[in-house]
Amino acid sequence: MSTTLRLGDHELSSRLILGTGKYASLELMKEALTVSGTEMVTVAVRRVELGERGTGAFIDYLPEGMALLPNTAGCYTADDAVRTARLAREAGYSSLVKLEVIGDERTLYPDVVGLLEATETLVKEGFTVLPYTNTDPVVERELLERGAAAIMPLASPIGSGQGVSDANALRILRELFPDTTLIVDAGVGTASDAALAMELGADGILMNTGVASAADPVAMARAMGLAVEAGWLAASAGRIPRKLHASASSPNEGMISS
Amino acid sequence: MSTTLRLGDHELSSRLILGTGKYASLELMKEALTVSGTEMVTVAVRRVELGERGTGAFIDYLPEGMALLPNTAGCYTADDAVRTARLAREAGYSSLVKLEVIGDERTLYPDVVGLLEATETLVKEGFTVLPYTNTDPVVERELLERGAAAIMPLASPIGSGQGVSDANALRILRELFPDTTLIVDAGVGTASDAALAMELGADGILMNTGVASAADPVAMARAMGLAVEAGWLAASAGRIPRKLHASASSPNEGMISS
Amino acid sequence: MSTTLRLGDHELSSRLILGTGKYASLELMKEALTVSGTEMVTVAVRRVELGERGTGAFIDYLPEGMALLPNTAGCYTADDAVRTARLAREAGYSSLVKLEVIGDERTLYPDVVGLLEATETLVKEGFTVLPYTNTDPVVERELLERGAAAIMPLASPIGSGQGVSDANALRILRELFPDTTLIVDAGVGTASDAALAMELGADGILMNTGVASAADPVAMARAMGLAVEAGWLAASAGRIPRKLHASASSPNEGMISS
Amino acid sequence: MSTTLRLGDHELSSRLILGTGKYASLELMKEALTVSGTEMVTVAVRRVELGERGTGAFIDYLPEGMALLPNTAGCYTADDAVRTARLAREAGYSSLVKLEVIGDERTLYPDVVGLLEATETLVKEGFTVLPYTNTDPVVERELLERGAAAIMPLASPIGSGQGVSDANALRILRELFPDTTLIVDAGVGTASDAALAMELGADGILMNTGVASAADPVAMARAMGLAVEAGWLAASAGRIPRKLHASASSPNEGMISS
Amino acid sequence: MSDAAATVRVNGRDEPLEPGTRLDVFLSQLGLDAQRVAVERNREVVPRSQHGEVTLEPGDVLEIVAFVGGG
Amino acid sequence: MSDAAATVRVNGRDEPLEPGTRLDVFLSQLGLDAQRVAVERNREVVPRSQHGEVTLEPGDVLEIVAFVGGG
Amino acid sequence: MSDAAATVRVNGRDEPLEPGTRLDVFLSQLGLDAQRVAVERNREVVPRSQHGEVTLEPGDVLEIVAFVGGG
Amino acid sequence: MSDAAATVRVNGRDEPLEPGTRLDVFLSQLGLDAQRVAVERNREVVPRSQHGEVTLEPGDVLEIVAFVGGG
Repeated sequence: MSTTLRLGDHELSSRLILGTGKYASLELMKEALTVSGTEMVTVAVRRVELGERGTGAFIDYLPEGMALLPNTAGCYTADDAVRTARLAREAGYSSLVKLEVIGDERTLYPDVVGLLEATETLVKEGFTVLPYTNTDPVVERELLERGAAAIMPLASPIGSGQGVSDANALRILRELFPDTTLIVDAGVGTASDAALAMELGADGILMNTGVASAADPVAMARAMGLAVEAGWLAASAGRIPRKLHASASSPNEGMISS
Repeated sequence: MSTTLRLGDHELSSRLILGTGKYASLELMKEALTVSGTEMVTVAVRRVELGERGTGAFIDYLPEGMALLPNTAGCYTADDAVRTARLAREAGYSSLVKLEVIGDERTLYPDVVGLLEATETLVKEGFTVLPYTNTDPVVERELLERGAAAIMPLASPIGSGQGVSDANALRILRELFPDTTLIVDAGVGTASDAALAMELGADGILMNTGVASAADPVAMARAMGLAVEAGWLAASAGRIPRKLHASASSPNEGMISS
Repeated sequence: MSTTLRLGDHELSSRLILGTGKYASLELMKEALTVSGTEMVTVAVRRVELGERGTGAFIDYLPEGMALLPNTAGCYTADDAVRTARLAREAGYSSLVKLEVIGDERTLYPDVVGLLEATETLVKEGFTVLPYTNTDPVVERELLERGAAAIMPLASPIGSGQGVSDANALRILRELFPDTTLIVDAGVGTASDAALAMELGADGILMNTGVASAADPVAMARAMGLAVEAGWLAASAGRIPRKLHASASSPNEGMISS
Repeated sequence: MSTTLRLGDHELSSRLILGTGKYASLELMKEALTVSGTEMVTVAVRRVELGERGTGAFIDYLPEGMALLPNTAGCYTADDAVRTARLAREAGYSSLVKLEVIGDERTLYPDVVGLLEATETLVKEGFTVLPYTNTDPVVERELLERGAAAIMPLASPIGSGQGVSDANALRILRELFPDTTLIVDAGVGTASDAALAMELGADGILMNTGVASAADPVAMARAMGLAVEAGWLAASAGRIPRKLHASASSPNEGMISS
Repeated sequence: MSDAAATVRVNGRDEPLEPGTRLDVFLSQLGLDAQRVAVERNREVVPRSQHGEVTLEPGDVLEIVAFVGGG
Repeated sequence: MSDAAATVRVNGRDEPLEPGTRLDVFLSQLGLDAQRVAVERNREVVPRSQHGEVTLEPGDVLEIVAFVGGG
Repeated sequence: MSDAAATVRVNGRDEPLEPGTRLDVFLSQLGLDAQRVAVERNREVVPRSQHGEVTLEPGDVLEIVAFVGGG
Repeated sequence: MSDAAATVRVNGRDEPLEPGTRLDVFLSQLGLDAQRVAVERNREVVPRSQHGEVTLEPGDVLEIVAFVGGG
């Protein structure tokens, strides 16, 4: 089992990828990113504000050496997502993209038909496509057939904090695609959610709201970094089987006489 | 919120307490204890084997400076538990004891009547009593009234690996006894179980089988050490509320036009 | 497997026992009891209001032929519970009692020490004792050794609607005490909770708040009656094993050619 | 809230729809269908066996008046599903179809792209299309936009008995599509699963393996019929809220004095 | 001291007691139907069959209860 | 070339075809009850009402199906 | 009609355009650092290396974007 | 009866006892390091500091324990 996570050209020591949205301040973001141990962050692509100086401010607050994973968040059509991805490549000098084609405003579930189309287009253009998707194994297979570099199923809706809503679905994906990079993207609310997702077979976890909107984002960032590593180690360590009854951990022999 | 766990005279940086039973070898035990970061381990009290030299071997494999928490595992009466605790104090130069009075061989559930009696006796003799118990809040209160230094409810039966069987019960205990040291003792099977127990309000976790009987005890020991810290941090960080629907993490404004 | 539930001298066709507290009106209670199909209800013992006529009103609203199961709700000592049980026997011409010795006001968890004492006293006086208790198997055994006619563990705190908080605990009780009458008492909030409790091995369910405080108690009463029967039948029917993957229910052969 | 379930021209008193596959004998099937109370059953379309007389045998074992819901199980392309549906209409004199376009042999998950295409074609041809689908709300919306008469998300993989794998997903579907007929199709293993699915908002449940492959299909059929009704009633009855702590069901006043 | 001062404690309140009142009469005076209540006198249950044989004494402590709705 | 070689493909197998056989007759020869089966000929359903009007041609591909137990 | 009326659409708003303005100059006029933004012109990305070679035309539709915090 | 028959019970087994043996000597004869064990004599713990002051009697019941791995 590899101890690093390879995404595109990046070899990541931490299996936690953090978003950069929703922080109360850029200083807070910087500190949270730093303590989390993450080596890759997602960024959004948005129009610059004309007349405002300092569009670079955000980037300047990213810890040095941080790899960028631009997303196409907010795109509701394959076409918008493709154009946004191209702009992201131009902006960031890298062809890695977290591909989102959203199909519903309230749940932010993907539009899988548009997602498949955009994946196909971008792969042909040389992108390393990491598609945000549902947990449907047939959709995952079609994404992979179109050249997706990983599958990124949601644990639960983006920002919902519901954690792993369907553990069985993640188990199925891991079993059907044993050699595919599987990143759980969205829904993680606390450390145990992150550890559980890793134990179910994820190679990494991408999250934003769970950290950025916690009361103390820095503490939660650290917690998430530890939990992802804990879950990864636990998955590889071969846990004990669950039993209904007990099994003593101290010797049964050698008791003093009553 | 204190960043160390105080038990008796000990100020522990790690909130993980590990058992020392069931390891395939003492070398493996030593390595697992070391990587876990734990600073306190449980030990059992058993008759020495006459005619065998080297009764000290076990102790010699404990990492230097490790605090010892003797248990009364295997005792089925208050009297046996009290005698075992006294011998443990004599053997270990310390009055800390993990008090077990077992009531059932298959589930290893405590005999709470005997437990209350033994707690009362040992507290009067100056012991710092950490009683292994069920999750019943009335029992916990009576233990505390008799001077127990902490409550140590099980997450699920000893060695069962079922994890937190009754999350609600732990939430209730935390709320009823906000200032009491609460150690979850028994049942933890993997890292996410440990993180969850901490998030539910535990001050620490005591486990043995989950680490010692894992396929790779060293990896699991490290995982557990990280998970306990992750869960502790997450509990203090103030997690996001759970919502049914989604909440975008990238800005809704500034999209390119379709 | 018996199709009736025997409690004391009663042979009950319905395995649902309903409480009679908290209804908005006696008419509503009567209708709910009637549609539920229950044949036994719990009643409390309270001081009559002097100066008020018509103390019999409550009883007159019970459907004809309904068996009464007096409780000792509200008693915080073994002595109070014993006295209340004796008064109940005098009032009701029957020696059946749902024995409660409460140990905590917020959780209404039993005081198991007092419960054991009151059980012993009442059994010696010829009562058929049905003790409300926690899910601790050692406590259950001691109750049975003192002559309890059944064990009545809580699913979750009285009136909490949390349903089955600890499914594993109920499985353990069923396995340890295969021939004991096991009534799940307290915590059931909706029909699926009731069905689940029965599937886990309960012989019957006792509930009050889940029905009486539902928005529509009559509909919920009917739902609970059906759910208890459904769960009982399902438990006896031998459910299919859980599998990770799918298994087709239509034939794989005989498809038209593509 | 309607007390019958309308599907096409059928007004069904029972909200349970049963499959007819996998029974050990046709006699057993008939008895199970009868006791379940179901009024609609799914049937598959398969090539007749030439040289064998009595192709009608299966149909003759269906209880009188049973409505038929032909499926396209086993079809892996939209084209096969469309042709199978047309044959089903010809065979059964009815344009109701449970539309399956399968995308994966191990999980039997739908191929949503093919499903959307087949739905569009069949709706234009006048079919009442009930599509078996995943729990993705965007897919459901697109099915409805193409004229599907209901949505039929899986609870978990067909025949897996995992029950409701993702309760949150069903809650979301109910909330997003409050007026759409929602049938939970596949995965139900026992009565409490069925009751839970109804409580989460299903208008009906379609199942096969859970009944046909139970040790006692007749008992399980009865259990499922009751559980579906119980869950439906409970959903309409307005369950009590969940609370952490207890709430007494007997009066707090009027206790005898201690 | 006077007879007028004689009371029994009923359900936590003092009630006047005519000297020599039997329990069945006392219940009747309170408007209670003996078939529907149970009576404890000084911590001992008085069986219904003995209501006519028990004469209340000043200072007796009675608990008179009935069934009410409960769970 | 000879008439004897004429076949139709039925449910994936070749079956001999008498020239000029109508579908209703063909089904009857196969021992099938038309009320209980549905027939597709060359990927088009043949409605039951037209079984008497359709004459099978050599090389026709038929799918003849019925309902069976399924879920 | 006059040159003064010449505009390009930038991020959804009309901006005045000097005739013959090259993209690099235009960005500079807007106070933008070309190293930190990406530009799409009429739905095609203009690589940074070509900013100096592209002359804007009246009516061009530009999207000028940069990275911001997002998840 | 003879001195040779004198024993103490140690951890459930009879061990021969020289008359007048002190506990510290006895432990030493058993090859045990007093720093690593704890001793109970007739259900009372004998503190290590008193090992040299306690003389074993025939029929004494000793429990000699040490720490082992446990959870």
